[in-house]
Amino acid sequence: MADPAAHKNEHSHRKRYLAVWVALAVLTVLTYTLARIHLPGAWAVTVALLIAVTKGTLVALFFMHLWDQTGANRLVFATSLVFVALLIGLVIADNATRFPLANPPGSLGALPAGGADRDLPEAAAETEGP
Amino acid sequence: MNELMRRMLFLPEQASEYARSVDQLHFFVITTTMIAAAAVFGVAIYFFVRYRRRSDTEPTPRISPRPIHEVVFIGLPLSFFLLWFALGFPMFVSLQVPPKDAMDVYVLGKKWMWKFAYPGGPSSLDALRVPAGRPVRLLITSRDVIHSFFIPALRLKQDALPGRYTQTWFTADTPGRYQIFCAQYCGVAHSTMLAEVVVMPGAEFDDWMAEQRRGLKSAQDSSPVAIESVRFGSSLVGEGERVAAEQGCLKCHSVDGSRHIGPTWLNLYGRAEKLTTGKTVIADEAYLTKSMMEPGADIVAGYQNVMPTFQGKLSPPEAAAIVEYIKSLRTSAARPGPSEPPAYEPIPPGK
Amino acid sequence: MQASPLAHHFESLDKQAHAARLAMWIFLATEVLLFTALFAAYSLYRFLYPEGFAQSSRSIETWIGFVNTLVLVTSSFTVATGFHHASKGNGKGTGIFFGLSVLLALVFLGFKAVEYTHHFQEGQLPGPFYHYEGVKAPGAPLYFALYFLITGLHAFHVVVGMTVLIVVGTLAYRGKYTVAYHVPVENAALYWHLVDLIWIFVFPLIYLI
Amino acid sequence: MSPSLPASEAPAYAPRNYLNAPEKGWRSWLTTLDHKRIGVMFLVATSVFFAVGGLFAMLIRIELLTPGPTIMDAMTYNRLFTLHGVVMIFLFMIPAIPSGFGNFLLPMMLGARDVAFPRLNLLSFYVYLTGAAVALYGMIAGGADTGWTFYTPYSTTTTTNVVPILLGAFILGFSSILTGLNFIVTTHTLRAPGMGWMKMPLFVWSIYATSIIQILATPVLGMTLLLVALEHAFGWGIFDPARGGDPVLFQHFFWFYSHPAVYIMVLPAMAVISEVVCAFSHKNIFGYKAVAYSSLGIAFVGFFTWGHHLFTSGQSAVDAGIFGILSMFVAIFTAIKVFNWTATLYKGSISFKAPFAYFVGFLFFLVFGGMTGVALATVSLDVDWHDTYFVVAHFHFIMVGGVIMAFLAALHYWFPKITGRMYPEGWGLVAAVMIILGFNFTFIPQFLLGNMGMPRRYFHYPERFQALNVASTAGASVLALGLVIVLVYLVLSLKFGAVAGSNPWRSRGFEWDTPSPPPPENFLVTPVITRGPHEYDDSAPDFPPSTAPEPKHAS
Repeated sequence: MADPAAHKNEHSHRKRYLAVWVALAVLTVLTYTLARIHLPGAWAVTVALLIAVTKGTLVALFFMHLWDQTGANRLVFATSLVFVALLIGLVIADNATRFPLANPPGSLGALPAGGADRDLPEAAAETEGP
Repeated sequence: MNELMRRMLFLPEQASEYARSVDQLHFFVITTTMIAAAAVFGVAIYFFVRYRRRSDTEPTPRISPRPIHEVVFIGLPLSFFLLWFALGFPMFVSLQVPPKDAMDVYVLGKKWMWKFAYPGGPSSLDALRVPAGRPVRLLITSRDVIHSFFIPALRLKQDALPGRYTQTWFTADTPGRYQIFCAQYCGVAHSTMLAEVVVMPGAEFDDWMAEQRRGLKSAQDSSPVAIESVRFGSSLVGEGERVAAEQGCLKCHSVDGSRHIGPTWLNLYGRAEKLTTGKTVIADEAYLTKSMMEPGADIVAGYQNVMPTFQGKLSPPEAAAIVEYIKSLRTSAARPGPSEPPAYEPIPPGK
Repeated sequence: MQASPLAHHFESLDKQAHAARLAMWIFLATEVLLFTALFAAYSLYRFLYPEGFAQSSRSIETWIGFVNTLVLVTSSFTVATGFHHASKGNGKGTGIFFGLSVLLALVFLGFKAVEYTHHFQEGQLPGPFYHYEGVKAPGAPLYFALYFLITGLHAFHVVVGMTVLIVVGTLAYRGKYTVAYHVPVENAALYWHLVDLIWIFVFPLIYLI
Repeated sequence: MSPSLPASEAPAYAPRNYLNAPEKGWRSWLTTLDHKRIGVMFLVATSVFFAVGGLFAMLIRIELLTPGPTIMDAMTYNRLFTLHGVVMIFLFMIPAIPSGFGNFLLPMMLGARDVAFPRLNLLSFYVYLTGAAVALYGMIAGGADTGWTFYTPYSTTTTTNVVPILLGAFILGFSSILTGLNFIVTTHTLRAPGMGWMKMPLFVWSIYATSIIQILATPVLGMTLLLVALEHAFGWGIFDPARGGDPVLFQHFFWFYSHPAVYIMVLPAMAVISEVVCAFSHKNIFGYKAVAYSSLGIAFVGFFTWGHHLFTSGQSAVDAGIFGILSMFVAIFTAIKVFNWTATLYKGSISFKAPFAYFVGFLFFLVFGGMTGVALATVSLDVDWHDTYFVVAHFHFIMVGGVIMAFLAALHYWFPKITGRMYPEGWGLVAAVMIILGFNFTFIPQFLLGNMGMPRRYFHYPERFQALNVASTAGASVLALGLVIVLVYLVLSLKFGAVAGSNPWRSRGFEWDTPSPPPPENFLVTPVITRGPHEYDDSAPDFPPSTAPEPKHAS
């Protein structure tokens, strides 16, 4: 339980909150700036998401005290994240590896309009990647 | 053996090699299921009798499993299940990979009928004619909601998704007529969305196809199943399609996106076409109509000037119908212009 | 939950607090899963229409999202500080800091309202109502459908969170909680942090990439 | 746990019990916080909806007697099978065992006085009623014809009144979440002194696993149904193929909930069966840990298999492979349970009473239904069977054969505990035999229909399918008659049944250590758990002492 730990760390807690807040603000500014300078291709997404994950972890660990929670509470939260990843991952895996024409036309998963060829499945398997 | 099992399990006839191999797996799986169910149940019944309660205060021994018990409990079924998977999955994969030389047929589901079109050839309602012994790839789509194209005799099923294509293929080897169902619930007449696949000997099919291409036998095709009364006649798009088939447009223009003698009609409407002159035009109504009447005027880059003029062959309504048909040919409306309505025409339930 | 001390079926206050805290975490997990459906839809369509999503994302006011992120992060900090006061038995401090957070939340909603008005004027609306001229790439209507679903659902959570903060903050200000038992303050804070946490992911997804 | 009660004396009807204390009268029931009363109210409400759903089922079966229209038109038929599915799944099977029996029994099995949050518990009941009312309104105001699966784009374009039914299911989800949350917290925090995790009854383990699925899967369904409702009402959709949406995404979302939802229904059934098999073979469970952990295993792996509903929907072969192989693993946990239950009978002392008869039925249906389920997950076979009557028969084997068998077993097993009276054993066995045989006659023909290729949700069908359809309808009538008999004798037993006494089955379950019907506070003295929940091996005749010198707090 959090209480004994909280008593011990009373003073450090306030400082901790402050530090986390500053870190969050700095990361927000950072991600905003990086977005403005338009990193090439996949980097923009990767960096933005990495920063978001970092910020989220800070909030969860320190503001939400997962750092000093009991096992059950951590487990609950971790489990929910597993299922988030599961749903997103397998859904995208499906569309990324489908018979291309079964994806919405005009989308990356489907070929550009006007090219439904016999060799589609193989050609698509080579060009597609998540 | 095969025949006995097939009859015991009430399975329909097997019209392809694939159906026979699926049935082999079916027999294996059902047999193991039966044996397992019978074994568990038999053991349980033996226990019921052998260990029935004899007095009200009878104590029972505590029996705890040794690890080996649980290992057997897990390992035995799991190895069977994985074996099933190992046998079944390759068959599924083979369904996803049509052979290169397969003949294409376009299958369109709409409330509540199946329509089949042969590239550059005829189209028909509710009867899919295929040659025996030759691979046929089906490119399946839907005009409205999800349907599912199901041929029990071929053990084949594939959903038809609106606005996009799914594929499956088969090589039917036994000439005959087999039922096609719609297996995905699609509304009030779902259960009458039937059709037939007619497997013909190869030579016969070639003759039929040749005759179809001459436009002679188009009337014969829509007889077999219940809903022949539903025709495209009323819709402009259907009319355009009929005219296009009659006039032979589809001999040179594909409707599926493949490159042929002329540019494909799929997604043609609204497309920016680069011309031999280097200019670019948007394929709108005016351009399409002009191309029918003066085909040599604007040739799309990469194609020859081989198209005859249809001036005088097409009446203005017919030309308009063909334009409508071309407009309807798109993989969806996700082209530029986001709120563009879909390509399908919804039919209000209840006909 | 029970603001009154021990309920009859718990053996100790400690255990009751543990139960309430666990329940809150489970509830937060369901909230995460509730948003998951939207995030999954977003991810899929972003994967399918990278161009449409990128253009749409560029067509909206990034700086509002940026400022709102700072606002929410700060409110999360004030809530955490408020909870810190509660754990020391300073109910008044809790009330004040929670009040501050509610003000920040109002600022957040204010910006959101400005943004929504803007979208209405531009026609950046979901599905059939979409008539924005700026982005023609496929996927744009989907982007705005998801934009409104995600930010709308999040705004709804902000409103709920504000209500919770007001109620709990008032009770705390009146000295309802003690050092030994202040789990409602903790749960209210947890809820607000989750609202913040979700926004931290919404911000890059909607505005930046 | 009730040392004051003399063992093996003439059975007594506890004069002060939760039915009449602390207050009497319907008003006290509607505002009660007592988990037992809430459980009973859930049982009554779900049973009513079971009857409604059963009525729909009979109408469907009668309609299918002939290939064409028999007693209704296609539109009515489509509405009926939709409502049958919605009522049976959302209003009966998902809440029946967890919210009904779970509510009544879980705190007692843990030795607790109540669930952790009694107010939430009552709220859950009223949320259930609200959801049911909204859904019922939708059914009366036109009904929906989408099937309970609500596949887009059909569900978003249908002209029927699908929105209230979607919203009803959405609201019912909250009831489910609240109950699940309550049970998890209760299990974590309110175990009696001495009850470690490995001393929890298997019923609790299964309900606990169910609750995990409920809280993690239900929100996704809620969101999905809301999206469909939005798309239907305002065209504000993200599944609309005309705007580049992917209708298969809906199927992903839907089955992400609805496949685990199968385990929301089946796990509580397994919970009941684990108790019944021990109580009626008077024997310690064979492999406690295996059975307990397999519940968690089902809950976890059950989330990884949803794509096996999408093999023919245009899903990629890669996903089909992943889901296909993962589906093989989830069946293993069920197999573990089945084997352990069977092994429990070995050297037991089996009294063949009605609950045990339902266990026998359950065992058969679960093995056959479960293995046909694995067969369906065998990818290429699914291509043939998908959306045919084979699937219908398979899931009815699991749902009806599994869940309803367990529901009836529970109803008979705990009837004396809940009401303090016995049901007539002879009639119980007669009805059980009728139900089990009727059930087989109903659904085995449907397996064969599926093999013949009859798709589901068919109003018209080719004549060659008629014989088996008639057989199925005949079986359904026997099944229905059996269920009516159960209803009649159970209602009569409420008044005329013999007084049961605290433990008529000589069961070792903790819930039997208190008078029947139990007092409002469950146990007269706070129980201290000293033995496992299913121990029948000691020589003590009935009630082993259950006090320990040093109460140890479970955390």
